[in-house]
Amino acid sequence: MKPALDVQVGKIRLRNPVMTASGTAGYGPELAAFFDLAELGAFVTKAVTRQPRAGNETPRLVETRAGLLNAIGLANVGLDAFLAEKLPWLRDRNVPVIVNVAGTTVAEYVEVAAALDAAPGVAGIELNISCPNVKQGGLEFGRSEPGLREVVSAVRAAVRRATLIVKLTPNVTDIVPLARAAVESGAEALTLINTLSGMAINATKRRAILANVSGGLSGPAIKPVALKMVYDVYRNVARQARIPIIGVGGIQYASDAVEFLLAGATAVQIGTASFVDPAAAPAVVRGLEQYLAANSFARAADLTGALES
Amino acid sequence: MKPALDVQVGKIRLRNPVMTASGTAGYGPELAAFFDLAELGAFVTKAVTRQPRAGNETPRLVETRAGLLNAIGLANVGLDAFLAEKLPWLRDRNVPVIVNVAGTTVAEYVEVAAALDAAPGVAGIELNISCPNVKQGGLEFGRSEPGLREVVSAVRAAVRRATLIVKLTPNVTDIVPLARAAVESGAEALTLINTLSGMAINATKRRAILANVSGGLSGPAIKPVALKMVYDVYRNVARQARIPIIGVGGIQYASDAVEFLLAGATAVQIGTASFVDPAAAPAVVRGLEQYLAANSFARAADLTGALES
Amino acid sequence: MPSAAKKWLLKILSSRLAGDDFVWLTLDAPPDWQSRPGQFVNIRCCEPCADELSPLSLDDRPDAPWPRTRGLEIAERSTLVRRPVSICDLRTHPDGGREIVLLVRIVGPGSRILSAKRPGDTLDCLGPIGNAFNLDAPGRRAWLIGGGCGIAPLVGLGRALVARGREVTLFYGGRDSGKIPLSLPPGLGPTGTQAVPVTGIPELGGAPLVIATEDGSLGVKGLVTDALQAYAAQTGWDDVALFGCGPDRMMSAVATLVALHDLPSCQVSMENFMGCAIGVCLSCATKVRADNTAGFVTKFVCQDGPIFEARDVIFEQKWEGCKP
Amino acid sequence: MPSAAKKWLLKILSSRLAGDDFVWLTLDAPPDWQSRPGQFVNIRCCEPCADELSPLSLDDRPDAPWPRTRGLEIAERSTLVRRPVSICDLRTHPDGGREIVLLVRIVGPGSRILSAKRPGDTLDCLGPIGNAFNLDAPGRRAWLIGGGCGIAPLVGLGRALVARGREVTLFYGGRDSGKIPLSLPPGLGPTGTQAVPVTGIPELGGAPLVIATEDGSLGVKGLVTDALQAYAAQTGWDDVALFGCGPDRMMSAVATLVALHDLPSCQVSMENFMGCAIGVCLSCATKVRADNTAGFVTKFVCQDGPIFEARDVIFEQKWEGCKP
Ligand SMILES: Cc1cc2nc3c(=O)[nH]c(=O)nc-3n(C[C@H](O)[C@H](O)[C@H](O)COP(=O)(O)OP(=O)(O)OC[C@H]3O[C@@H](n4cnc5c(N)ncnc54)[C@H](O)[C@@H]3O)c2cc1C
Ligand SMILES: Cc1cc2nc3c(=O)[nH]c(=O)nc-3n(C[C@H](O)[C@H](O)[C@H](O)COP(=O)(O)OP(=O)(O)OC[C@H]3O[C@@H](n4cnc5c(N)ncnc54)[C@H](O)[C@@H]3O)c2cc1C
Ligand SMILES: Cc1cc2nc3c(=O)[nH]c(=O)nc-3n(C[C@H](O)[C@H](O)[C@H](O)COP(=O)(O)O)c2cc1C
Ligand SMILES: Cc1cc2nc3c(=O)[nH]c(=O)nc-3n(C[C@H](O)[C@H](O)[C@H](O)COP(=O)(O)O)c2cc1C
Ligand code: FES
Ligand code: FES
Repeated sequence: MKPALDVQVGKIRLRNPVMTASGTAGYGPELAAFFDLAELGAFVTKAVTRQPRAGNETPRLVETRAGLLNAIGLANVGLDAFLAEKLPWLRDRNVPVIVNVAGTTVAEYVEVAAALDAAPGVAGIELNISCPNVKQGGLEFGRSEPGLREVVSAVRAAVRRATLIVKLTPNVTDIVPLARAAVESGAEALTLINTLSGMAINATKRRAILANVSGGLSGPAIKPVALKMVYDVYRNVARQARIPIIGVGGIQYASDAVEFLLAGATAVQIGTASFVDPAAAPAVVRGLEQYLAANSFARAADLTGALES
Repeated sequence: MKPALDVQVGKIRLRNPVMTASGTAGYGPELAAFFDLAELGAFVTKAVTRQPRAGNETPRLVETRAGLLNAIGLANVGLDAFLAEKLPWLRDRNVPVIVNVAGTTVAEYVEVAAALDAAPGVAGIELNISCPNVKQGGLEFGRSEPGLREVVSAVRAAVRRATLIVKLTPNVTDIVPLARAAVESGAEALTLINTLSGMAINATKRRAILANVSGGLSGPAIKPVALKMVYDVYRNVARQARIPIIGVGGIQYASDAVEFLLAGATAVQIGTASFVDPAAAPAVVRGLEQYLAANSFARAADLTGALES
Repeated sequence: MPSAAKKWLLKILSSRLAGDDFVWLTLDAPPDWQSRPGQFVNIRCCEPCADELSPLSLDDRPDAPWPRTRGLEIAERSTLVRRPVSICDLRTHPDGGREIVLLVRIVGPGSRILSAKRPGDTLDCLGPIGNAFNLDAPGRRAWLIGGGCGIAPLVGLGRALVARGREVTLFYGGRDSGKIPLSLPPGLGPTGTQAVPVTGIPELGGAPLVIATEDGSLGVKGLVTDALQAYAAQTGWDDVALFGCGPDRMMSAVATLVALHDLPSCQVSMENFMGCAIGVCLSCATKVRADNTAGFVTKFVCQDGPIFEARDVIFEQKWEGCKP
Repeated sequence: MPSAAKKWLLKILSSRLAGDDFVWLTLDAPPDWQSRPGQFVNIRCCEPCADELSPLSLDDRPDAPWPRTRGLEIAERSTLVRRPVSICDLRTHPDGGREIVLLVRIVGPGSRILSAKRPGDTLDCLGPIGNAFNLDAPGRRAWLIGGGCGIAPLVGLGRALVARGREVTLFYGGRDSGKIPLSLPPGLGPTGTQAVPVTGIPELGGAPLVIATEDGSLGVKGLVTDALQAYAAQTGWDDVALFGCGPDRMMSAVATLVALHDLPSCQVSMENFMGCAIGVCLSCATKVRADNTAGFVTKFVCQDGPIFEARDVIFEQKWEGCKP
């Protein structure tokens, strides 16, 4: 018997547990040249902000050992262009669309989220709270509990239809209380993790390689860190609260995805790996199906948290 | 002209900026089979605790992409055996000896540090505060400012002769205030970073690979994270306070060491790389000397913080 | 604009080291392969490539059957992201087949892996990527300017322009004579301030080449722009279209000459760090002049380029990364 | 106890694939090389090894001259830590030189890299590491028990014991016949519950081998301990010394037989994840029975082992990592 791959994330039924990760899959057409987006569990867009953003100066990206360091700077077309030019194409692709939302004030988050919630074809809103909170002196919303509660509750009040997902940053002393705060403030699912803060230097030129000096580390290098956070949040928050976790960080092959599910994730996202192979996500779907069959699991959902101890 | 490699860390004059990292070089004899320890700037021992510790169950170590995840569990011979059996050999090696100290209560830190301070041949004490604070419910000393201040001040009062170094954990929301707290509490130098919290899973066996489930990530994978923290602490604390930083995390080649010096470190430690090549540290010393000569630097110390912007 | 690129496993037909640190590779072009001068491929540099795994090896392809892990993660022997390489030429064999020619400068792990590939190995390539040189740019004479591995896209471009009846001259700038990956006729030497076109270079299909070396060991002593000016001093700047590929510094110097002599067209191949080359990572941003308040709009080298009109580009010279 | 190991760059003399997934490697032993049966080397698995870099390649040796980075970090094609491999044998050629024999099972990236090495390549090895089998253990008869690549150290051990006049028998357990890396005489088949020693296997220098396969396709059907018991049923347990190398599970089963038949000595080669193999990382902890309150002391496989008396070891069977 073919294993059942579908899983539930908030109000969204996913065909399978594999999504793209925000910022690594554009708005859809780019990857659609390589596979049918309907093969995905969900498609997650690049962050959308109120106004279009040009992003940081280049260099914006550099390779490190088994990782990538990026400081793209939330370059995006802005809310209006997203709704007018990007969403219509995406919503016809027969795949749940999750829009990643960023901002620097609570009002901006709320405005963007509300507009997306009202737009047909947006199944989920993923709050990227790893953005500097300009009102609180630049510390990211996601790195302080009050900041997180404020932004999530405010967005919660504005979002009626779409599933509200909160994406957590790993750059914190303890991710558990922040995950709990997100859930208490109304998150229907948690995505973890965003990138780790990092830096690269060119010894010969004696300069930081990124124009922005520092950036976010992604890719296989960070997988152990992401796995641990998924595991901790699952055991301490998500399992009891029955809130699904979307695991992300260094997933390249189906085995990586299985590891995240075992640690407690209900779904996974493929980020940097899509740069290596634009069709990495559907390959993970196929590998996952093989794994389930080979190990006699009837449903992908049965893997969630199924780590033996 | 040959560049001058020597640097100053607290009261210790180092022949060159390259040390071993705690826990990756044993107590000395093991590496001495591969090179003369006097080629090092300093030798840093495995953590010493009051009582001998057997450490965690095995598996204690696993390789990840460009990294190692360890949960050795502070296995060590204990203070008495260190003083009686290990130190006498080390102190005759013509290299400054820095002893890494760990504990689970303030009293244990103080007792061990005081005994080491009184022992001839101990040039420095490096406080490993990434240990669970049993009195404060297991949160590591190094992850809360009060915990850090308490242990560092208490040890400060007990250490008269040796240079007091505090080694910070990267698993915090913002390392800068913790670095500042360490300096304000009397640290004469800061080592950063210790390992990142992480986990590895065997998908086939559906088990955590480490017996301890989670462990600390080291090696090239974490280098960008370590560089960023050195940079931040240098710019925000160490430069003004004139407190040297000892950079550690993923250094394998001389180029890596140069990058840490440019980011703001005065010296560096070689950890995981010694597993790959037991003579990695002296090779870094030679490469550093070549770099200085090729780039017309008269002194290694001139590299500290010399990043162009 | 979605990429028209596909993923191909291309078989290597030949590999030849050249100059101090270059390798020429030819790949078997599939029947439906279509590419134009200026486009590039993005190559996964791993050893061995997934598809070359012998039956003995552990199968770590993403879709390999289970179980395939053994306790440790599979540490792949590869660079993480792909490496962009220009399509140097697309040639037809005498036997009717076609081959894609690449010219790679060995500068780091990815290019080193490529240089170790042997005939019969396959390369995992995304391509063809990007726009292409406009072959109909005005000008009877076409001057092609390259530095280092920037010569790569100019080879096929030169052939295509010759086929269209243009009078093609190539200009190549390098540090010293050892850096030139072409089969030069014997007996060449310094020419000081004189631009002396060299003919009969097989790789260039007959187009003459003017060489500049920084140390003066071969051709004009100086930069490629010095060679260009010396040549123009002999032939004038009339009816010339420029095409260039090289580091920002070089392209920006060329752009200055273009402005000075008011040339109608100068197409340059730009570069930047490519995270994906399919338009999703937004790494390869380049500023193109525009009539808005910022004075520019952001274009992406991998999708909107790599070819731009020099006069449109704001050369920031911040990233001199990939063509050292 | 500090390691007597040194770092060597050993030249590969030959490489030969065997069984489904093994490779035999022979390395040129330097004149001052000394090793004893049971010791191992710790091999840096990288491609190409630092010392093999062609002059074309970027030099990323730790002590390479400056400058050598080019903006990106050098992503090495290697596993991170070294891989431990037993010294299978140390043989003298007819021409007087000596060669180190390794037998490697291809299970992951490191061993795959080793299997791709060619004669003339060099291997960066630390060694010889660890204690060694005690060749003077009491017992006229020596039974050597191995599973999978656990046969490796037994080859040289067998030769050494034969040279000391012992009557040596090897026992090999594997999943199926395809897993056996030895040149077996043709025509062998299942022997059911009968232990039938096979002679004339060149790799073993004449010592007879009793085979067990789990699927019964060759020799005794069952585990190596079944073969052992079948053989003992024919010859008795008298005057026997055991020597073993294999997964914890197998060694622990052997230890049970040892206790049951009260054998004076059974030396087993233990394993665990080796971060360093020089005694500094403390990964390879093994519990050895002791008369203290805990009931054990911690020993380290890389320095105190890998050879232990089976009766001393607390087999935890937690790490069945490296010999799948
Ligand atoms: C559109 C385009 C076409 C190119 N065509 C050619 C060509 O025909 N022949 C040729 O030899 N080289 C070409 N390059 C340059 C080539 O991509 C780099 O030399 C190569 O990526 C180096 O990789 P490495 O691993 O060998 O070295 P590394 O040590 O990894 O890098 C060396 C330099 O190459 C740059 N680089 C590395 N990865 C990338 C990447 N993904 N994208 C952009 N730059 C990168 C680095 O920033 C660094 O400055 C081209 C680059 C671009 C952008
Ligand atoms: C003392 C000792 C002697 C050995 N002798 C031999 C031998 O003669 N022939 C042989 O084929 N194998 C031998 N092994 C096992 C061999 O070390 C592993 O098969 C090899 O490390 C696998 O590496 P890999 O990269 O190919 O596979 P991976 O996929 O990296 O690992 C496969 C398995 O090997 C284990 N392994 C990986 N790295 C290490 C390490 N550094 N230390 C210990 N285990 C590791 C992993 O835990 C995993 O279970 C020996 C192991 C030990 C401890
Ligand atoms: C180039 C790049 C751009 C990214 N942009 C975003 C973004 O806009 N919003 C967001 O929430 N995460 C963003 N991320 C983070 C990823 O979604 C993901 O959380 C992270 O890369 C870890 O996953 P990976 O290791 O699979 O890449 C970005 C990552 C990369 C590499
Ligand atoms: C096996 C192992 C044991 C370690 N033990 C200690 C320790 O006892 N005390 C300590 O402060 N740090 C310890 N560390 C951390 C290292 O000193 C160092 O901070 C970390 O590994 C990062 O450096 P690296 O990437 O060069 O290894 C240990 C690291 C490893 C890998
Ligand atoms: S390289 Fe990723 S958008 Fe151009
Ligand atoms: S392997 Fe490191 S102590 Fe034994």
